[in-house]
Amino acid sequence: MKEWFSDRHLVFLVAMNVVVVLLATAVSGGLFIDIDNLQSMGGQVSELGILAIAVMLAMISGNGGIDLSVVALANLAGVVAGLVVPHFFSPDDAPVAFTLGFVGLSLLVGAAGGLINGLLIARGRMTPILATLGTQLLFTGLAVGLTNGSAVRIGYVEALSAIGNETLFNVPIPFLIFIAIVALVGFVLKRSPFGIRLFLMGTNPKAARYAGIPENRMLVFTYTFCGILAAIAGIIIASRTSSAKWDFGSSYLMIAILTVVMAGVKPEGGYGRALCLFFSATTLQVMSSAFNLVGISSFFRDMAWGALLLLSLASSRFDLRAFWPLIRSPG
Amino acid sequence: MNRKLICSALALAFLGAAGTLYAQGKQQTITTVVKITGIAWFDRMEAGVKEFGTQNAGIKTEQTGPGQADAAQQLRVIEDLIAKKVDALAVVPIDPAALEPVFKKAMSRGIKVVTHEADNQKNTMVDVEAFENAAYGARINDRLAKCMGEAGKWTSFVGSLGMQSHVQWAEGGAANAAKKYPKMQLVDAKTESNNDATKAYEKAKELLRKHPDIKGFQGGSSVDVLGIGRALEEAGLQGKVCVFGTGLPSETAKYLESGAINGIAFWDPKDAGLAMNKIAKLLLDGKTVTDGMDLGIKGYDKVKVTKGPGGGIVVKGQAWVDADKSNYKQYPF
Amino acid sequence: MNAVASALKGGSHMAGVPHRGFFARHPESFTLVLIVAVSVIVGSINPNFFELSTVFDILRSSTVTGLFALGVLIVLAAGGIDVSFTAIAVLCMYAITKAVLGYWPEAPFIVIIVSGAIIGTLLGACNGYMVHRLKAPSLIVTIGTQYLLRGFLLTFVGTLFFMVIPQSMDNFGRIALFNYRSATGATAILPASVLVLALAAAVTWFLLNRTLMGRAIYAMGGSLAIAERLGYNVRVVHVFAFGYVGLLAGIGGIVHASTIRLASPFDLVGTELDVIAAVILGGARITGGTGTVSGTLLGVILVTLINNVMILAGVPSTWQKVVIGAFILLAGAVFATRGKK
Amino acid sequence: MPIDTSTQVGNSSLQDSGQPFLSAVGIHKRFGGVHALKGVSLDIVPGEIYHLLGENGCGKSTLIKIISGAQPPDEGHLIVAGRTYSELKPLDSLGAGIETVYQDLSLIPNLSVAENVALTEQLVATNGRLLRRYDRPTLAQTAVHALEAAGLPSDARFRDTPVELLPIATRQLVAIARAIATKARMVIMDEPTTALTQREVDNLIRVIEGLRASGVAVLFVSHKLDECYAIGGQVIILRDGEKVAQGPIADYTKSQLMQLMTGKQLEGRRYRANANWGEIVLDVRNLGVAGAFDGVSFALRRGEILGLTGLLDSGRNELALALAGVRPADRGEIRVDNEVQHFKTPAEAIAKGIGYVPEDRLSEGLFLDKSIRDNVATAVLDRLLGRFGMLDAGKGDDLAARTIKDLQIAAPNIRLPVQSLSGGNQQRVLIGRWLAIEPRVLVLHGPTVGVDVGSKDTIYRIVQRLAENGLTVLIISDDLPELLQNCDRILLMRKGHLAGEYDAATLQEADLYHALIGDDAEEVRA
Repeated sequence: MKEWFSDRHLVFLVAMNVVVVLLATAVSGGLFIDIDNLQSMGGQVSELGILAIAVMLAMISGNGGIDLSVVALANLAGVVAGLVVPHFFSPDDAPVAFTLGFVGLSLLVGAAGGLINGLLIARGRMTPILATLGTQLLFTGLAVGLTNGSAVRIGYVEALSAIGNETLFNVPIPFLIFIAIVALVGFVLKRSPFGIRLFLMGTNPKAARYAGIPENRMLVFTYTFCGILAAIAGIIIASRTSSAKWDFGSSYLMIAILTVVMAGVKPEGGYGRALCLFFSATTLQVMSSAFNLVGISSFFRDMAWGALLLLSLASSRFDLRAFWPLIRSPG
Repeated sequence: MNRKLICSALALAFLGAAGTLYAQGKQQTITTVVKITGIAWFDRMEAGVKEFGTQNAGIKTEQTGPGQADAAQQLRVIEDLIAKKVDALAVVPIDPAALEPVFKKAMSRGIKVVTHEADNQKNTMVDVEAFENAAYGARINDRLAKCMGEAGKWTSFVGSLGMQSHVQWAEGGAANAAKKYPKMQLVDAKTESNNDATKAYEKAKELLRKHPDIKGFQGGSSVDVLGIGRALEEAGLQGKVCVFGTGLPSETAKYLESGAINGIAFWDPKDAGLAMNKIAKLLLDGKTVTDGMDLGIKGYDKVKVTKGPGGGIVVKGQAWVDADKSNYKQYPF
Repeated sequence: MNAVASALKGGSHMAGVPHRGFFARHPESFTLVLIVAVSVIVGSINPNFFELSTVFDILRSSTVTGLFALGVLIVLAAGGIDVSFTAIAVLCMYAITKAVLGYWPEAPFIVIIVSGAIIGTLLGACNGYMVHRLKAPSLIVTIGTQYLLRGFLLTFVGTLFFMVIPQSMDNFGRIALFNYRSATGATAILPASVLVLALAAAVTWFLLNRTLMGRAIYAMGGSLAIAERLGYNVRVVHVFAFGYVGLLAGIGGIVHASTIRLASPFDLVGTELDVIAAVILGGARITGGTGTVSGTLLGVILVTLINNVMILAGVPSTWQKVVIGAFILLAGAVFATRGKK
Repeated sequence: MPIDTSTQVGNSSLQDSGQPFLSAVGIHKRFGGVHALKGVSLDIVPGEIYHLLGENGCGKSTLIKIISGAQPPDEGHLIVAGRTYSELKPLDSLGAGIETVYQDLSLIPNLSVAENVALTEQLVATNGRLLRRYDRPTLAQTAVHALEAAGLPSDARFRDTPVELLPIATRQLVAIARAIATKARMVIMDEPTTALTQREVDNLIRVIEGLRASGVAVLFVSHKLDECYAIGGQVIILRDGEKVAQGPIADYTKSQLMQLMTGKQLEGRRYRANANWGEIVLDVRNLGVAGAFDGVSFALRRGEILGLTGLLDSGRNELALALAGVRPADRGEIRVDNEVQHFKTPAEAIAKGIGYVPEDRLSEGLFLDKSIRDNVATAVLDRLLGRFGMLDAGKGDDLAARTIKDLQIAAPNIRLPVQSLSGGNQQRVLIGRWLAIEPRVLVLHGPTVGVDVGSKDTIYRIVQRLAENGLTVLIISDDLPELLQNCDRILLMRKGHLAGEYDAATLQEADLYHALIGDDAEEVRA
């Protein structure tokens, strides 16, 4: 039943991708599937997609799990690394060392921030929504305080810049990172003891405890992992913008949550698929880029996103196959 | 169902092949990207953008921007435009630093880049400034000082600590007061209003409680003066406390009338839009802007050209406008 | 059955029932303690805090948040969550302001606020119907409607500020319930709009505690399946609970525009999580079935207070977010450990 | 208007006429391809007690749901108090005076006792219109009467306590109080005694007898045949969706009933063959948990099956939780294989080979919408690894397949969610989870709660086989025949202390029962 449902949801998401791409290609006269546009979309979808994966993991862990601090933490990681690393490695003389230092420190900050979330939720028994709202303010506030609110300019560092802007076999590196993370998370969720335990814990925390699943350790680990994912998004952002700033991506949080719920993740925990999340993220991205290309306002984009989400709900409730002939022949 | 998916994929590939054969028109496109679409300020700018388009055959002008004032959303819009292969971009960056790589990419693909309100932007060909930010802040501060009798407590607001121009105005004002008016005392500087009139109102109330003897407010974001003005009006302090800051005549009208706001300053976004597009056209034609040049736009009739922080130049006009109760009606926006 | 036997059995029936302390039975009293603590600390840093105008300002700032929070309380108590109420509020506020200015500028305030209430209720009821009909988690449905409604507003209704709002709204925003002139000559006003909050709080309290609907809401929040089995019409309860959020959101939107005397379509959306946090800090559980009106009001006041004393307490603007975040974590953590027996 | 509910309950003219209060006529119900009810007809007469018996999956719960209005029948109709319905809605059913107490008791956990007892009456009175003011004084009054009639305290403190804080036995009585408050004319109880101790069952039976005497029809669903005999009345037996027998229970012997239910020959026998015990595996010394029990010492040998029973406040539950590491002991020590252990989490207890099958299978044991395989493998995921530290799907499948075979679990596919199984099979999945850890000691807490007769038999045989193979088993149960049938020794706890140790082979049920009730019984009877 569940497998069937999720498959149907996956089919819906893939179908939406195809429909939007076909429509946009037709309307734009092929410009939409031009390599430049595909690369541009691939680069854009990654940071949001990675943030959404973090939110998804928190949601799977159950008990009202959610991570509202991911965007703040991504920015904080970039800000801290951008402020500290230049004191140790010169971006001009040792670009590779600088980049490694930047990546390392960002991940460290992300892990530390995630650890704080995990401890507050596991040890402090705080409601995740409240705990991560508090840390969201805390992380943002730290980033503001450390920089007086202005952007930290990192400048052009070849190796670091490559992470966000270069391509490998014509595929943007951020997109490769995103795919790698989707694959990794999908594999871990499905095949690792950790993943199985996370799903079980999200389904029934009490039974999980009786079954010897270490609830606290699982929560701390999960939120720490969320923090690390946030930091990876932060690195990509820093690389794509050559800078770090506390208010970058202020609209990302809601979009990340939208991506997650559109992927069919249950807010009450215990269910979520990385592959669905991937297609959910690409659907939103493809719609967004298509509207930009055709010159439709981004307000309309928001409206279309909302409508699509409600449609996806309806699709899992009602059989939309009756509409297949309509969807299949656009334009 | 799988077969249907495969069919769809094939159809997609076919359409793609057809699409690449489709040639673009020869008209050159200048796209203006603003901080956020829909608000009065940038609607006024759009008037300038459209005007330029109608004046210049062979140039297609359009304006777009994100729905939220988020640097990330603006970055995405610009990336999509680069993929769309526009000929020139005229951008009002939310966060200049965040756009450096994308502008670099745009220029490397032969797209002309003009910016506005971003005098620290490295990767731009021309940055157009209506004026010098610090000087603008100092000028507002001078008017405030005169109103306050050059003595007493005053404070400054910014829309957000992340908005560099707002911070420059506040700091320009502070430096000016420190230099010229020793009896003026700056308290709790750079209060954030989050670009929200309600928040500005609440913060102003709190400041009034903390400093009952405060004499002046310098607003940053264009909505700051609205919130401050309302707070003063309610406290019955209009006329007793001075309020100056950036603001739009249409939005501040009723407070200017009531005296809760003493004066506003601004530059005409329509002219800024015209100037950006004009310069973009020059760049497309292979020309550039020189010191003292007349762009044929009010306030930009004798521009000052300096070298920018990167490879490009900074073009500064004298396009600021001071307005108060007596003359705000001359500006229909 | 004699008295001895029933007394004996009474003992065994209550055996194992943990003795619940005062704070456990009244979580909202803990919020009150926090409010007092913050007041004392800020007051000792800056005596200017202890002024009547502080109370007025906090009440005024709490009005619209409070209206939203009462709605959120109902939905949380019913076992759901709503993040679309800000979008409903801003849509009602802006669309009605625009319509009134365009077609009937002298419309009386009562007409304006009633139409806000009606539109809000209808939009909220749609949420409730979808939650029920699609058997979907309310978080998902309301994220969808938030995007849908705000997108609709900005695409089709308009994007420009109205600096001049209808006269009757403006007048309503200026009605003073209480005037007070401080020693420094500044006037502090308690606006009549707080009466709307007081009225809404009273109605919500009555609804929750004196009607079958209130019991049905808590019952559904406790267990939807059992409530349905016991004969509660959960479709009606869903539609009612979300419709009530919409009602309060619609009224809140109109009151918001009236008090700030401008209508901006970009307003309000983005504050929904803060409102939910305030309700949780007022003792309601995110898992549903609990929450009181008094706790919710105290939670709103606590959050408003902490946001409005940063300057008074002398926190520089660069560090204010850190302090507020740390405070929420502290309050939340103490709240959570208090919940443990 | 004050009503003395205790006397007016079920007062109806129908009682005297001998007319049925409810008739079900030719009820059919299908779920997909499963024909759950195949034309069941029955009559319920006021003032009579019925026992609806049958194995899990025989259609009992479907029938109850149709009578209570939770599901519509596909064919057939119901006649309630003279009115014919092709389908009942929950509110119709309640309004007609049918009160259904499901296994979860249908109590709203966060509402107070008074509200749970008396709200339904007001809901019925307003015909489900929710925007009515609810009458708090009447609510309190109704609640007081009903609580007193059910033998519960009726003071304000008790009335205002949220139901979720009450012990399960009290909740059961609260549910009955609700039936009294709604002036029910028919009460359906789905396995009402599963979570109750013996004394609480006695109390419940007394209350039900009171209901019956005042003309209420009572329909029981139960797996405990001994209790059915104790209560008396009619039996209705369902098998595979058909009614196979109905008549006074006294006309049937226990083995006849079992044969009718299962279609095969079963007998209530002692399963335990004297086995050879080995060395001491579990040694508990002076164990104590503050406020629950203290000074508990006993030792368990390899291959031994020990029973433990006691009233709800005896501390037996807490002792089980302490052994499982769920609620750490405050005093004393637990030795496993002569090593002192201080379990602070279930994981530590599991690491030392203690498996704990909790009492509440649904909320504490199973992950209902996860697969059988995941449920079985939960505690041993680390042993199923293949390359890169990832799970080897084959190993997991093998484990699940082995468990299904060993424990005779009726499941077509190991990937099916556990909730698709019957209670007995679910319980075996749970036992399988703990067998997978190759435990030294298996603690079974209420191993056959809600399990039908056939499955019970299977589970007992499995437990015996495990013990013969050297597993040490501790069974904590209220089901005295179960303990007598399965254990070597039986420990009795009372008020937080060990109060007796008995040899199961020579012990009579009546003696154990008397020891369990102890002095309290005398006091209550006085």
